[in-house]
Amino acid sequence: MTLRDLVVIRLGVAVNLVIGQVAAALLLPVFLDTIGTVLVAALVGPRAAIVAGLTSQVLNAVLSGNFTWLPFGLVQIVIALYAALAARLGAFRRLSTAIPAGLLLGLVAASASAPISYFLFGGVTAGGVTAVTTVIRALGAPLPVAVAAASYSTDLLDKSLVFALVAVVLRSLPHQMAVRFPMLAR
Amino acid sequence: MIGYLPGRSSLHRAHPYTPLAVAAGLLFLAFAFRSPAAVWAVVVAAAAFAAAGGVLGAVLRPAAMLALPTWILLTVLHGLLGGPPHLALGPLALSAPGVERALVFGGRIAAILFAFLTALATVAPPRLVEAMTARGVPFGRIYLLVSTLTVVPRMRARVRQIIDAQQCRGLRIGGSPLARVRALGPLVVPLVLSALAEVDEQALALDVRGGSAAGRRTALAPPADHAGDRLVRWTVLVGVVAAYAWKFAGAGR
Amino acid sequence: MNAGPASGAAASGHAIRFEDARFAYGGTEVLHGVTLDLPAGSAVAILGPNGAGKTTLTRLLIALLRPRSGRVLVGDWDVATKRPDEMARRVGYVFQHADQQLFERTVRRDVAFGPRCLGRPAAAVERALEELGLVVVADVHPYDLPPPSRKLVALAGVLAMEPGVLVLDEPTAGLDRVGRDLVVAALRRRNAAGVTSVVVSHDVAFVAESAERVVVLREGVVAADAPARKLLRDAAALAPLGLEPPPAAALGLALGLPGAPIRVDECVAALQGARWRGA
Amino acid sequence: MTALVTLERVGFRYPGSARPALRDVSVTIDAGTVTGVTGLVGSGASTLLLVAGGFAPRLTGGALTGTRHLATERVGIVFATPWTQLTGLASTVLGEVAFGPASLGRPREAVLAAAERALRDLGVAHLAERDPATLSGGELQRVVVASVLAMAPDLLVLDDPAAELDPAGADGLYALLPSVAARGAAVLVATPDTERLARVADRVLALEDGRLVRAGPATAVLDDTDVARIARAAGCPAPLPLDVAAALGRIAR
Repeated sequence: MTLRDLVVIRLGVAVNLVIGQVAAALLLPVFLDTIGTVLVAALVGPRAAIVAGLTSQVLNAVLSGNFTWLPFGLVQIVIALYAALAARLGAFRRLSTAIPAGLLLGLVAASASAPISYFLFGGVTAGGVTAVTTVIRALGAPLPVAVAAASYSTDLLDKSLVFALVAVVLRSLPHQMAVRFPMLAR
Repeated sequence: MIGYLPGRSSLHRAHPYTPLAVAAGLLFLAFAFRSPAAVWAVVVAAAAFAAAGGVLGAVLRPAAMLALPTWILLTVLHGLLGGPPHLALGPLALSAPGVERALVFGGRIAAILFAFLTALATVAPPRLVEAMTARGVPFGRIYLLVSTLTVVPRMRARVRQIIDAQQCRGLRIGGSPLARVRALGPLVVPLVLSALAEVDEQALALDVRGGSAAGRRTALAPPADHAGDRLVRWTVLVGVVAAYAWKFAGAGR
Repeated sequence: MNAGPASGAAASGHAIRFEDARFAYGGTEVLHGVTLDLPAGSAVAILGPNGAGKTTLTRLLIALLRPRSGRVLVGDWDVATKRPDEMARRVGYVFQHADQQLFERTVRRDVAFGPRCLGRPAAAVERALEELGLVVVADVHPYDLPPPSRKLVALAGVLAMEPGVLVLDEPTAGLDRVGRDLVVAALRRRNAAGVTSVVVSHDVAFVAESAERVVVLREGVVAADAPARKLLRDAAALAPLGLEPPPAAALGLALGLPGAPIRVDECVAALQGARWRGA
Repeated sequence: MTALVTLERVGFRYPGSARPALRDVSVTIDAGTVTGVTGLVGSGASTLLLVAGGFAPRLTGGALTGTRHLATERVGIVFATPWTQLTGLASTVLGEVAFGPASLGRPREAVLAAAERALRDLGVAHLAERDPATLSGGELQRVVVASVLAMAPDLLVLDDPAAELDPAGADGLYALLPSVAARGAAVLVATPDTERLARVADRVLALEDGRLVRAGPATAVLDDTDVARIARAAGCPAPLPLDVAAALGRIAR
């Protein structure tokens, strides 16, 4: 891994850690906190994206104090690999492919996080998702179904927006910047 | 929420790896047990860990603030909405297995929070950097973990500045959901582009200061690693291995 | 996008009034009652050491901050009743690191972003590009330009909004002489059309070229408010700010040139008028 | 004097750019001198620094033509924005400055000695124990220069190093450059600030559209400071005076 890759990964992690501020300013009910990981996957590749995702998970815990999120690092690996594959297949070239790819990632990510949430924490994860879980459970759904449904509904919106935004960013890259990332040319 | 709190406790003076190892050990132990009593024994151990660092009081508040909402949700999710048999508690009927489950999951959360908040409060980041450098941890790993944290305040300031600047160009931060989603572009794209534009400068600045040097870096003030430190870390490792051996041998309950 | 009042529509400028304006970050008051009257069309520079409250003062003008007490008026608008995106109809604010706000794929599209948000005509975009010498790069990606040129793109984006008040924070940092001259010319042109300009800068030579009046802020109060021609020739007044008179003023003083010149072209005119000779 | 950098008919093109950023540049840079590089934005001054320092195309990509001979591998670089150049790993100024020598794996005492000497040379020894995050821009930029000098570079290149500083900070920074050269290093500094450049540069290179159009002492090359513009209008013949003191003897009634 070159120094430049390292600097790009740090940038991706930093974006993950601060992007919530934008969503909060706009009062949008999404995390967007994987956008840096997905960007690194598209610009540098899967290995760098995994490093970015895991680092983000650890630093998120350090910054928020909420270390119960640590086991969800596994989800970050899934996201990194999926995003790199999506980039390889050209999913970010158009919004019309990026958004469905993001929706699919939402399904994949939720499928990875719901079991962690269910088996390790009895259905409790990050604040908003748990509240949704409780509501669905109160409506009469069995607990595993409630956990899954809550994870899916939040992840679908979040990940499709993340993919759409990364597609917009990649399309907005100036030519001289873009040629510096060989991954993009593929 | 909480950061390093200077102090002179045994944890503050220990090799930085020791509190981290204890915290990690407590996390693994919390998941090793499935009975409320065992899990809460781990919570007590984690609280004792915090007390040993002299930060129990300081850690209690953030731990409670982080744990309480999830405890409440757990109580509702498992206690009120759980299956039979139910226990009557005044006007409420709580599910007995549900309460047990809530106690287990709630205990795990409490133990993890106590353990890691204590490590966070007692391990000084510069000492950790020195310890990792002395151990020959690759530069990239140290850089990503530590340097990223120092860059976050600047990135936050930049997000704020971009939001301000686009508002001053007439962008409305608010309005319909669709308008707010559309406002993401003018806010997110400049954040990423302006950061990417600095990548070469940052890589060059690291390069001229030996960032790509291959050999082992010099630690300027490597923290001492005493026999006691090593004993504690080995004990933690043995304890975790034993607990999981016991668990997978089918005695976890 | 924004259906605001039509009153702020282009061309003529707005007066600015600070009436005993105070501002505090949390418990610390950083502006202790500033009163200023800047008529429409004035060209004002704000000088002062770091931490004197210069940026706080200018941020009040576009409602990024609200005064804790007192009033700030832009024309007949009380900024306390407006959001920044509403103030943008009257006040064009160019941030110190304005290059960080660019995001469109061509210079022209980025310059057009502000006018598009405000629903203003696109003709101003071409005028702004021309004013700052950006026509040749109008179809280039802003990030394919060197950083100083990006600063000019950001400035053009604000000029294209045709605000009645222009606020510029350190607009010349990193610019070459050609860029500085373009900024000076654009400001003078706007002032002549009645636009009020407020410039925060450490660059005294640029201040001399672009301002008629200088307000000195120190520790949150107005320490001096004088014509630029007077203050910028006063080495003793500038020294505590870590500044010196600009070269043109210093040369004018040393040679005893008539008319108290502080600008390059004023010095040139004075030298030619009195038939000085260079050797 | 020994030539540290020799460029013969050098051209350079950035990746993805059709237009060369440098064309047919031949120049030598000597040890122990301050060389200024100036030109309008886009004239290639920054590129010349990267090429002369050996950073382009190694770290930037792109294509170099002609012959470049660089007599040293120890090259330092300083940019305008201090915050892109800090490692973000150190909690003290001393630690930040020591990062470079430490990454070479030199003994602890040698690392600290190099860092302390660099801090003293730049007059910022009193900041050694401060957290870099609490410094002003001017202080920070001096720390950046110290960090680079701690690596004992034979060639120091600076790209508009005072663009973000106030006048006092900028004067202070430029005043340091001759003392760096006096210790034997070659200093190469690019800036549009011809007034300050004229004060410190032994030699100035003027670029236009990627070509070297003039080279020589500041008074022979520069003609666009405010004072020079005024003197020209007064009919002064070349070489034009560049600052007020020089102009006084040259303009008379």
